[in-house]
Amino acid sequence: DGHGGKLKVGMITTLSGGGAGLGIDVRDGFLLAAKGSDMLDIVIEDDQQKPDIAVQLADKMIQSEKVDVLTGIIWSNLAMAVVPSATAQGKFYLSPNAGPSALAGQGCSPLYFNVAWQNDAFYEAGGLWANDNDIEKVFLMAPNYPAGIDGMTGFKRTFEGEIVNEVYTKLGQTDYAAEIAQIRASDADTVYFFLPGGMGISFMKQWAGSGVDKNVMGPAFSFDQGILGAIGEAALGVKNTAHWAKDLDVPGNAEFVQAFQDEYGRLPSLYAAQGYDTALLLMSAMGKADVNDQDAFQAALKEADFQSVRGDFAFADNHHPIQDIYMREVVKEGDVVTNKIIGVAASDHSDVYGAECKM
Amino acid sequence: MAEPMLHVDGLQKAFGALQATDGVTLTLMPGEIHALIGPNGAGKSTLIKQIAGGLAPDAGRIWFDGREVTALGTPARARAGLGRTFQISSLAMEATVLQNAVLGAMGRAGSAWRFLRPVMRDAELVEQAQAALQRVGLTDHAATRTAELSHGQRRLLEVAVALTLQPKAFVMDEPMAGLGASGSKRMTSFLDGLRREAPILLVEHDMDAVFALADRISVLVYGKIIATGTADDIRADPQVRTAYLGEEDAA
Amino acid sequence: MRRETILNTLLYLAMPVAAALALALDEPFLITLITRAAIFALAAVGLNLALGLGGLVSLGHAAFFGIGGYAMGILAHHAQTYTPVIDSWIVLEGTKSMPVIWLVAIVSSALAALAIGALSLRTSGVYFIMITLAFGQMFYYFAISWPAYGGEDGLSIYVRNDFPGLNTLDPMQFFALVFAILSAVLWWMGRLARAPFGLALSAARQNAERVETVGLGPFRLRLVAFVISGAVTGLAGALFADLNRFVSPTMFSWQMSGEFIVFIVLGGVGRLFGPVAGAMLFVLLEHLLSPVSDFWLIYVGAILLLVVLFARGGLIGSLAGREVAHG
Amino acid sequence: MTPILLIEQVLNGLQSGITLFLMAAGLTLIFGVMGLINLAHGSLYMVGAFAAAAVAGWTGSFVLALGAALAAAAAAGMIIEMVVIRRLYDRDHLDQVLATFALILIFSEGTRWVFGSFPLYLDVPAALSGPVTLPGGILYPSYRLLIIVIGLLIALGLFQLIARTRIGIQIRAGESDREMIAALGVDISRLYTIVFALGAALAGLAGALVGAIQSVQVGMGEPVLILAFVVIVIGGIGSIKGALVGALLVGLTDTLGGVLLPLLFGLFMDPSSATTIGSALASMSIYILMALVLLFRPTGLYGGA
Amino acid sequence: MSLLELEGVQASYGPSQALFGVDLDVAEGELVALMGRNGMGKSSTIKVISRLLKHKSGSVRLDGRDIAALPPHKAARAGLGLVPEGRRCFAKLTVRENLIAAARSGHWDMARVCALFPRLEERQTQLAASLSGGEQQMLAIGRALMTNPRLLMLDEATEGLAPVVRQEIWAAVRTLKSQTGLGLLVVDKSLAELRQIADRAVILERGKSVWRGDMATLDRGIADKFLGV
Ligand SMILES: Nc1ncnc2c1ncn2[C@@H]1O[C@H](COP(=O)(O)OP(=O)(O)OP(=O)(O)O)[C@@H](O)[C@H]1O
Ligand SMILES: Nc1ncnc2c1ncn2[C@@H]1O[C@H](COP(=O)(O)OP(=O)(O)OP(=O)(O)O)[C@@H](O)[C@H]1O
Ligand SMILES: [Mg+2]
Ligand SMILES: [Mg+2]
Repeated sequence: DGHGGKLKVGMITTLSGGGAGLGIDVRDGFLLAAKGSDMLDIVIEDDQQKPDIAVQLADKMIQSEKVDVLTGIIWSNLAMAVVPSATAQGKFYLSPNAGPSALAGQGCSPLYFNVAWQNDAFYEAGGLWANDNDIEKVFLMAPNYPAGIDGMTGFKRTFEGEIVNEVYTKLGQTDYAAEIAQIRASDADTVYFFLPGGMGISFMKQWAGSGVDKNVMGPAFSFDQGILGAIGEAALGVKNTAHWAKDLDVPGNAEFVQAFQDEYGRLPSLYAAQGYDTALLLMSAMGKADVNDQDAFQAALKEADFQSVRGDFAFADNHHPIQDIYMREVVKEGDVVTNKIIGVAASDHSDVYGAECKM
Repeated sequence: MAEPMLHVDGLQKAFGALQATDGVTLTLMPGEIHALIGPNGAGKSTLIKQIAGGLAPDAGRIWFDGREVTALGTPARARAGLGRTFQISSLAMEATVLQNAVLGAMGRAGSAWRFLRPVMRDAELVEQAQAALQRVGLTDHAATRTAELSHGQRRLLEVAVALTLQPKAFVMDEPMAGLGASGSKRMTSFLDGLRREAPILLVEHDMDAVFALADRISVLVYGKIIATGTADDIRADPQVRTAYLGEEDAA
Repeated sequence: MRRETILNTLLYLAMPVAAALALALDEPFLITLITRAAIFALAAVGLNLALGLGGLVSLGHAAFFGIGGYAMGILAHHAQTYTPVIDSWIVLEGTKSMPVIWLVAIVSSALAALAIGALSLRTSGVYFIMITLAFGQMFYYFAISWPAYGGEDGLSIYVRNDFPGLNTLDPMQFFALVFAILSAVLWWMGRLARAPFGLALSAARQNAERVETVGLGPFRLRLVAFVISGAVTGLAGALFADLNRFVSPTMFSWQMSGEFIVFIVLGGVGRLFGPVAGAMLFVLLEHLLSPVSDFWLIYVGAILLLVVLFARGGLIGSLAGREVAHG
Repeated sequence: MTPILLIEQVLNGLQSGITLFLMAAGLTLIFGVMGLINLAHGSLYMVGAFAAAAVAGWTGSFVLALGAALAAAAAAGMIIEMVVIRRLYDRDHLDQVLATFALILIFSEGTRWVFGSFPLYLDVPAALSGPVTLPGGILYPSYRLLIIVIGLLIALGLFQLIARTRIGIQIRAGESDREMIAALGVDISRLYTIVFALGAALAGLAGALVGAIQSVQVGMGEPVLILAFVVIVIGGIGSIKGALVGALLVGLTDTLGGVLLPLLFGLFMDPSSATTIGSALASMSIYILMALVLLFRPTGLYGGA
Repeated sequence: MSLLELEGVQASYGPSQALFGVDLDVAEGELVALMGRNGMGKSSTIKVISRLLKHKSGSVRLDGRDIAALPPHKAARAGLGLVPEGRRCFAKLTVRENLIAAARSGHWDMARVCALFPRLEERQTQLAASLSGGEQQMLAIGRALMTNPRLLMLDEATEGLAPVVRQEIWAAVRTLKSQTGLGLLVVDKSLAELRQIADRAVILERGKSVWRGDMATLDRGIADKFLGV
């Protein structure tokens, strides 16, 4: 190829503004995996969490940098803006985060690989786990936007008990007194919520101060390492679903956690793990095929012949993961509030949209 | 007798407890200068505002040029031919002197809804504006930014803009204020000639000018007209002397 | 020739020259970047009519930008999925024809501007800033939570729309199209500022009472200005959506409105080419600084600050002298 | 919905209003009194929260943290007033918008540079962490009660300061005509520096108080800034009383809108679309409120002409 | 020594020069009239003294001290009281607040000012914006007096006042002059009044002081030439 035997990767991710933490983790995880290898030539740009900037950067990567593979996007709405046109222009895209349903179903593409999860995965696993663990009445809460509504739909898809109430809050809401009062007044035994970033932090702190005593569950996004540091002990005991945890006992994971800490001086998050896996996947395919031979490279990616820090990892026909999803609980280890795996919520989980994918 | 150009009937306006206009009835006949005098805070400017349309009266009616205008807004009254100057200069300060005058001419032409041709190349408008500036003696300053005019010069521009409208009647709120002695004298003789074009309702504290110009004088005190008459009648009125003139005009 | 005229000419020529250079160097992305600047410039030129000439500081122009964008998004989405836009007693098909989309974008954003303007213009000053912001936010939240057209995820249009005789996917041809529109609008705005309407509008900004007493209604002047302004920004929105082949609620966000204002102030308020200069500078800064460091926005902030504090009259004002602001 | 729950929600609305007032008070002071649009007010709120989080992390004391928030925000306010804001008083609103927009960028990214990209930890002190029982059996977080009290005290103090004291009069005079008040012998620049620092300190305090029950992160100031603008515009710019009333109105509308609108739509719609549409409308509700207020009172509830 | 002394003062508004050499002095207890046609630089001179306009050459001394470097508020505290052209009352403040905003203690206080202008007493709680023109003028004078200045500058202070009130103000000025040793610099268009009350006069023409002298020596010819009376 035109890059002197190297593969040129364009990483578009969020590096500035309030959402920068996720992008930085993905980037750092990716770079950690690529470190010491001279196979990858990586260009990184900041999308500022704005779709139009992401589109512009994708154009730049494709037209000016002439990258072979794109990756890095954190947010579904940015992915929706970039991925269809990037794959239409014949570029591979590996998603290290975000898996909107449109790209798993009708909008799937041979060149698009999701190395993280389809958006619904953690929620569906949450519903399954609730079925097996005597949870009967659930109060659902999420922000009123597609990711929130999709998430709750995912939970309802697998959960067999009763949904007592569903509340959709404003995106970016910071005060949850009203919702907490509603939860208190309801006869639910469990709150299941998805509130990304600062929203989740605010909710958990206020929840702790309210004295309401119910189970709390959610997807890992609200209880990731970066967020737990800000919530502190208020999060103890919360159950959350994820495909990875730092104590997951699979080959390579402990090394990854250690290496990440050595390199960056902080605990890795699941975003870092996803970034790490994305780079591993890419490098595994490089050993097998030339990126310019699209069909061969695609087949090599599809094999997923790498040691994921999540353990077993395979791609379904729609190029979305088949993987185990675990239930984690927030615990305190020494001074650090962190997650600990308490069981498997769904094994070999894959998404429901694959059937609509024709490629 | 001719129809009055402007007829105000039983006008009332209160600000809270203060009755600023209290049953004012007055007329402005073609060809006359009708001066309105009265102590500070008597309600002269308030009356002018109601006549010009900037303030809605509580009660009473206003006719202009044979038509009732009580319900019309300021722009409509201006289009009907009512030219006004303000007590405190009210001009487009960033625009040039000439542009201010052209704006007046545009108002007269009745339309701002033209979106292409540069207005300053409209020979007719510019000519009207220049003529008005010449009459008040601001021709030299035509290209000056209005903000750079001195206080007195702004007063003159006020009058010039009113002129460009070629109105059927003027209401002027203290046009002499801020003009020096020479300026006042010039303005006095200018207004003297202007009454032949259109009658003037003139609010003024400059008694030299008022006595020199006014065909009729009305005296407003606490929102009420307490006397109307010729200069001599008013000068002689003891009530007016105590309420307003003081011993000044004895001189 | 006045310095500002020379400067404007240079600025104007800079875009096609840079685009041609990019073409010669085979850097199509730079053409896209210039196109982006040109579209932002167009949006801000629209706003500048209300803001610079009319003194109506609208912090809600993203509403029109977004409406233009969604006009494109919705029509093209229905065209690519072969479903009608409206399917009841009247059937309306989607379309991929740019001229039709532009017309719809202009008309719908003008109507929105008419409604928003008629309500907002009752207020003035800071209240006006805030009420326009409020209307913008209403559109934003509506777009985020309305599921029919993708909500926050937005709408992807896979192929750029068509313009008779052009290959719009070719960056240079699309740029030419945008540049032609920008040129036409600039020409018109230049005339407009000096036309009777422009004089009256700018006088209404300086002194509404004065305008009333010469028989013109400031409210109507402002409303018409606001509608024209909204329509131009709406057109820019449709082009922006086509540039990205994507629309999303971020087009409605208040930061977007804020950026338009930034372009104008950066370039020079009330100057014909102010928004053009501002948009070009901003896009350039974004492009050059973002690779510098993770904290590159600090530099953007510092540069903006220096411009406001020390380059009064914006870029053009400080380069061309202060002779004539406000047309 | 039970009456008790409704009462509780009204209380929540009032409390969220008071929280907003803490922010709006400083803003209205600067905005109304000095005629300055300060978009960077949200940044001062953020500075307060970060200072509090940092100091609480080092010392473990919440009181020290609040003190640090006040001090840091006041100092930041004083510095930006003297370096930047001072040059903007006699500029038009546009220049102010742009300059303070630039300040937001500098503050946000600067904070991220110093503190990293992840949210910080700040919690309510243990003594205030639980709920108290109010008459009627309502459980209410005691920390929120504290916020209500502080908010009301600040409202009272500010009202006195602006309406009654000579400094307040001079400040307002300066807003009408800076040059004239200077020509009468008042050092308005110094006065403005003090006022700006005071406004900043209030924002910082709000940031610290609110940060303890919300998320301390970069960009936290922006949403609350917009809400605070909505509040003071509804109340009438420059009016402390207006800011208080506006804040309560916004708090109530926001809280009750989110709760009641979905119920309302549920009366004649299927539950899931009722939730979606109800919540969509609820997120627009305060903007609708603001538009309505301004349509009937173009200068806000307590704004002068 | 003169209270106030200007020598060869030149000043500009941006590129356009307004003052081309103004000489002027006012002694304690003295009333000096500053005269000239419209646009000749009277107000600009007053602004230079109040430091609202910076001069670019010449000198401005108060009590022999050069005040060129002082900011306006310091100059005011040194004893300058200004009644500006166009009144410039604080529109959103009440009458009372206008008066006390910049008050400094001394001879003049609320009671004395209200005694001078009873109208202000009646309207204490009304907003300045809603006052009549004349009432605003009274307020502006009262406001300046409340700062208890040593030199009071009146720029067109009787403009727009009813004759009775004007007489009152002239009477008040006369009182000020005789009783308090206040220096007064008065710009006014009424030559008749100034003749009776001013000690000396300075006439400006195109930004230059073209005539200085005792009021008594200002004869018809001079008035005609420079003031167009
Ligand atoms: N908007 C208002 N609200 C309250 N009072 C007002 C308002 N406008 C005017 N006034 C009061 O009404 C009275 C009449 O005011 P107006 O300005 O008409 O007086 P005027 O006769 O023009 O006096 P001058 O000769 O001093 O200009 C004054 O006492 C003034 O204080
Ligand atoms: N703000 C300004 N900017 C530019 N030029 C100005 C400004 N103010 C006044 N001038 C110019 O300075 C000159 C002197 O003006 P000034 O106001 O001192 O005159 P004046 O003697 O007070 O006149 P008047 O009797 O009309 O008040 C005038 O030619 C005027 O055009
Ligand atoms: Mg009056
Ligand atoms: Mg003057």
